[in-house]
Amino acid sequence: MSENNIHDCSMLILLLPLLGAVVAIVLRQFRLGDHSHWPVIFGVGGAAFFALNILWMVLGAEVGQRSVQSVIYTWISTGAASSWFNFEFLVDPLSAMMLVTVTFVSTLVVIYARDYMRHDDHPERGYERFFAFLALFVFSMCTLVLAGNFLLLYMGWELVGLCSYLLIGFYYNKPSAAAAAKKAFLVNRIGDFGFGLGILLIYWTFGCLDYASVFHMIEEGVAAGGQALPEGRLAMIALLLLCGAVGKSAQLPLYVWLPDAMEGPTPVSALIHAATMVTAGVYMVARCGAIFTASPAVMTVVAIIGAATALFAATIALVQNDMKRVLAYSTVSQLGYMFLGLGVYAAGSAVFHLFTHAFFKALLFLSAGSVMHAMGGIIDMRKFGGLRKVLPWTYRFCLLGALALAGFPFFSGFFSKDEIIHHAFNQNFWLGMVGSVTAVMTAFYTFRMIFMTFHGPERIPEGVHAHESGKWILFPLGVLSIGAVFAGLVQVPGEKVNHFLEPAIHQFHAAHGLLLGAAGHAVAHGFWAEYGLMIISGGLAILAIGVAYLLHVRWEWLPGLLADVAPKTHRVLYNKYYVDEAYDAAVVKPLRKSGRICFGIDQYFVDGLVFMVTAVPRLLGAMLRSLQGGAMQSYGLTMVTGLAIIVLLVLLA
Amino acid sequence: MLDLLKNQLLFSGLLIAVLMGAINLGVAYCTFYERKISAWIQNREGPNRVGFFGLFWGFHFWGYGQPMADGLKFLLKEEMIPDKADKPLYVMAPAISFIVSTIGIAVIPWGGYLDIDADGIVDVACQVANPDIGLLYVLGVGSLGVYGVVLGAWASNNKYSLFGGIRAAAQMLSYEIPLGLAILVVVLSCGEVRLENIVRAQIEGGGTWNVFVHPLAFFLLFVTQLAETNRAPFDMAESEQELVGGFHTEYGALKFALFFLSEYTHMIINSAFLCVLFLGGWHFPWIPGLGLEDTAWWAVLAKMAMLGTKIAGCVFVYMWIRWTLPRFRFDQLMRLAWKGLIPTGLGLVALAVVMTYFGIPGSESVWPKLIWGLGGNAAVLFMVVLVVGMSPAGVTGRQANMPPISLLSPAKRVPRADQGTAN
Amino acid sequence: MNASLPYLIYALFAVGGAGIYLALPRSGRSTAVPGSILGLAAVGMFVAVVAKYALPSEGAGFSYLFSAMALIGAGRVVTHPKAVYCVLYFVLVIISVSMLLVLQGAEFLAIALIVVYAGAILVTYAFVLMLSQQSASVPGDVRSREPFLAVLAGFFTMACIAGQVGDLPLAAAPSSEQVIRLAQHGEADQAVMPEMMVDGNTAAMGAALMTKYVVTLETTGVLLLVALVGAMAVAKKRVPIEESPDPEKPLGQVGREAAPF
Amino acid sequence: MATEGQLVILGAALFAMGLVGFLTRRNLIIMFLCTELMFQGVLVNLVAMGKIHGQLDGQVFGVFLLAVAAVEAAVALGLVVLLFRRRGSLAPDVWAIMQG
Repeated sequence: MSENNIHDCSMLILLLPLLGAVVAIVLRQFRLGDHSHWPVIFGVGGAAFFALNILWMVLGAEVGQRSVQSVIYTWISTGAASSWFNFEFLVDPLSAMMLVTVTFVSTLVVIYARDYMRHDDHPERGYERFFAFLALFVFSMCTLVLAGNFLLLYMGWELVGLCSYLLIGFYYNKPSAAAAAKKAFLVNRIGDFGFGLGILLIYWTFGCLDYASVFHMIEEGVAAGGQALPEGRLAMIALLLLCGAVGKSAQLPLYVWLPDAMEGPTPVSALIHAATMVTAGVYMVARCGAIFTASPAVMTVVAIIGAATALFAATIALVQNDMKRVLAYSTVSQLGYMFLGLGVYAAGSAVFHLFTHAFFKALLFLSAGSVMHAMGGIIDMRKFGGLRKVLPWTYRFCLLGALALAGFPFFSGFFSKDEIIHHAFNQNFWLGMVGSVTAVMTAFYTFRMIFMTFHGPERIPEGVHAHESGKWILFPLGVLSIGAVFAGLVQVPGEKVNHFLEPAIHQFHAAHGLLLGAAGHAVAHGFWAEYGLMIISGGLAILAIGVAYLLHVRWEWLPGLLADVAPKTHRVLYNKYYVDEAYDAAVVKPLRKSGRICFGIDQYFVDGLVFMVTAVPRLLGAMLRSLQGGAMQSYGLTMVTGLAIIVLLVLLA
Repeated sequence: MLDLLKNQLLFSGLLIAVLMGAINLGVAYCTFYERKISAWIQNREGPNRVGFFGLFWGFHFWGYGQPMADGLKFLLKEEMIPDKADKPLYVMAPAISFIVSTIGIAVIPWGGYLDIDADGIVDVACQVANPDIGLLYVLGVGSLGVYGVVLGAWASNNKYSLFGGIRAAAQMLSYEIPLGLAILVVVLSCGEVRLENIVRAQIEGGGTWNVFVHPLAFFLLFVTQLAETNRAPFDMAESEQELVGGFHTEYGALKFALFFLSEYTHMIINSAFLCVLFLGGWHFPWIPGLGLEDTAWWAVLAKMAMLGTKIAGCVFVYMWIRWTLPRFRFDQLMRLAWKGLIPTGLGLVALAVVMTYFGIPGSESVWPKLIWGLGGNAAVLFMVVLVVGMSPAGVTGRQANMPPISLLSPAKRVPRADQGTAN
Repeated sequence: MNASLPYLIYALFAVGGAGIYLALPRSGRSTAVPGSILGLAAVGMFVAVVAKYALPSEGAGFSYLFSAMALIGAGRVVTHPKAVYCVLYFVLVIISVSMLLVLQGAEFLAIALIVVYAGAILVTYAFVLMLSQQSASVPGDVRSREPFLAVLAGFFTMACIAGQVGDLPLAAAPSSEQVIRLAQHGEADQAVMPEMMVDGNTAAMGAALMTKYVVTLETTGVLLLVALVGAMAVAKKRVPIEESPDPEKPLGQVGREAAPF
Repeated sequence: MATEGQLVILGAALFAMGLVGFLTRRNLIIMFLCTELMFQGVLVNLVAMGKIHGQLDGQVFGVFLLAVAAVEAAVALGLVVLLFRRRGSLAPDVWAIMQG
């Protein structure tokens, strides 16, 4: 594997989308207008091509040679050579796989957006702005993934946050979108604050920020200057980093921004909040496995947060009526799975789930967008139904995505999710149980959505000309559905993905001797041990789909009855456990009140003091004002009078 | 009697008297010839009726009595001052105009030095005054010429007069610059500001008439003098088609006559300067008796006649141009001055400086001067034409609102409608 | 040198100042006649004082004449209510000063003064005046601002300075012929361009400008160029004509709104 | 007292009158004329002083003074025209307001 090639490809992956963004914006002056998707498609598509190229090269390299660190230039120099911060890239199996996922899905989303945004009849379309933001987002995400040290990682991290802010608030004159953007940004700030502190603590502890040195020192168990690591320092760092991951990946305390972020255009939802941005946290935890695995307590926290999030979000998704909102909570829930996977030392499985999830969730979001497109912007599932005749292709693609999400046997989601549950059971029975229950729920709410939307009697909102979307929209759906169906198969004969990722996340194994493969093999010998869980969870998924069919197609009266039977439960779930209200009461309102108090102090006490100070020049000014009437001849007269006095003094002296 | 004349002061006084009479007479007949020449150019007779006091019945002297009759008419008409006019200035303006245009004769060398009693000793200069700033005096007096026009225009309290006055002021200020540049070329090539010496430099040694060395400067000076005298094609100040009568709309009788006189006086004096600066003054080669050393009274008279002939020729060209060329539009006139004449003048000054640096004006032979001068002039002309040809012609006034005339003329650029930020 | 000379000069300025003060345009009853009489008296005093204390010299009569013309012209510039007449009287001042300069042997400067001032600057003033102000005088012109204080301050200062004229090294001042002669013999240590002085003032000025002051000359040329560009930039600017905020009360005498061509 | 002294007094008088005119007249153009009058006073003084010291420097400075006067007139008159177009008046008082 040639370093130069890797280096060049990395640069191109970064620069092509950036160039696309710049061209789209700059050429706006030259009336590029309705064609501004082309530079971005080429930019992001080129990035995808080179990402595949990198993956190819990484696959072709020797197992021990698969990690390449290349320095572009020295970014910040703090004097000592050891503490230079380089602009450096780290290409290894993990980042190669992430890159492919990100750029591939992004390319499809950009292609999809070409038609979707064109028919967007919003008053301020900002066509080229949208594509420029998309390209900028891909650039940011690639920076994050390729980063070879924590500082660059942090830069990508923040850039991603910024882009998500811009894209969620794309319809900036829509108040709810502006509020959602603000919310996303602020909630992310909370996480990023912890993340930033974590990075500072890393630097304080180890005196350097690049992955290789830091992980090496952790393996050696030493801090900067060869001293012993302070007690609990690694746990502290891990917790702080986790804080950032929780914010970015929408885990339990800080997940609230993600469902609201559906205010952005649907391609944005698909791109940022399903496939790529929210996976940054998962990626980061996987990348920093050495730090996390060094403190088992934190790993437990990760697992518990993941499991709780998965269950919690799934329950909310059960009763939501907004198609995109169901998908949003499902995303939160699936991210919870990934964290669960990370927490049970199955980082490979987590990343694999990330990989498959990117395909089917993007597919689902885009299908939802297609439905929304056809329904003239209406997304409430109660308002339409039986659309499978009207939108035949969208229905087919969406069904494939739903099957993958529900974990239907031999679809991609089935393999990856099952692996995580498998590892969870290995770690702790209750974690496994939560995973299984959530899987059932997932299958249920997914098909609830499908049945409500596409089955039953045909209902179309008034005044909407429902029609199947064009080929620009259907093509990405088709490609993604292929991924959603078959992406899981790369793992099947002998956990290839896990082995591929091993060198990158070897810290998980190295720290504990818990070699992933060994752990799997330790309990997985024998047919039932190996496949029993698969069969059971596959069966459960089919069962849940059947229940959803019964409830929402056969006995349509039953869901309402259920809601009536347990009104409180339904209301709590429907209102998302009142989390937003709780935050409002616990955080926002007190803050606002204290702000008002501070404002009062500032206005009456501080300003009063300042005013007393200003009163003196005011008085002086009132006295001297007559000297400055603005009439130049008065000035002249004053000047000449002064001259006369001076002349007189000189002559008399 | 002759001894008395040997005093330069008294001789100058005599000269003033003679010249004033001669120039006034000349002016009178200039107006006559103006009409004759215009008639000739327009293929008709012109004034041919008025004789002298009815002498010689039936014989009209080809109309030569006409100027006398005109003068008499001006004298006898009623003097009228408009009610709202600013009276002192209204009266003063024609006087200023006439005085300023007349006093220029003071420094013109009419005929070199005069040896009255033929004793071989030069007695007096045939020149009213010979200050060592002669040329600057010309410039100074010329620059005052605008006052008569401007004040008359303003004092008339008439809109058309004011337009004429403002045009005249702008025009005269603008054309004074190329005028000064053209004169500067002469100063540099002769190394003198004394008019007498400038004539001498064109005769003595390897000297030749400046017009042969600096033909472009001659042309420049001639054009600017046309403009300074407000003669066609530069008579914007009194363009009667637009402004009734320009700055003298409100004037009549003798005051108008003064403006009229001053215009023709200006013409004659300007021609005299043109001859002195470029055409060798009173000198003409190959004619005996017109040299520097000829100071006898008859030689001086011949020299004065020579200069008079040259002046008459120049005045004829003035009139010829007036009845041949159409008038400029005002913006064209300004553009000609600022974009055509001033750059040319600067180029010529640079040429003269270079020539001075290489010592060309002081050479004993004529040929280096001619070669350098003509070659340099050709180069300057070439460059000016090149630059002027490259600069796009400004489209002003009505032209801007007219549709393109043909496919060959550049189409007007259609302003792009603001398409907003729809895309 | 007479000790009473400074006091005579002070008196001269006092009388002149009083004359100017009275002659300045003012609302109410005009005091122009006593003002003019006082001013003329001051001019007469000036001539008398100069004649009494001056060394006899050639052309003194012309010198007095042109000085008086300059003073009267300047007085009228300051006091005349009509701006166009101010310009014309200023031309009179220019011509008088120029003649005085000729009498001093500064011919080049004299002609330059006429060409630049009378020929260019004042024509421009007249031009602008015509463009902006059609009527002979505007209300503001016939009422002066703070005349007493201004006259007091201005004339007091200048009287104090002019009173020092007796301290000038007048006795040592050579005539221009003396300067030339001294220069020819190399005895005038401060005479500039001595050999050039012989050829006349214009040549000497040319030599001085082109050798000792060549940098200053070039700088002045640059200054003129900058002013040319600046004037163009200022003049080309199209400004909207501000409406008077209160239509009842115009901002001032409104003349023509645009150039006539 | 020679004629140089006369010129010095004359210059002072011209300067004083220009100063008074500048301070008292209510017309921008006349005010500028009065500054030119002050220039004249200075010019006369320069020549006189140069003469007293037997130098040409005074006259040379007079030439530069002329150039400066021309510059001042060009720019100042341009500004006056601009101001006049804005307010339709030549009075300096309409510009006494501090803003705009």
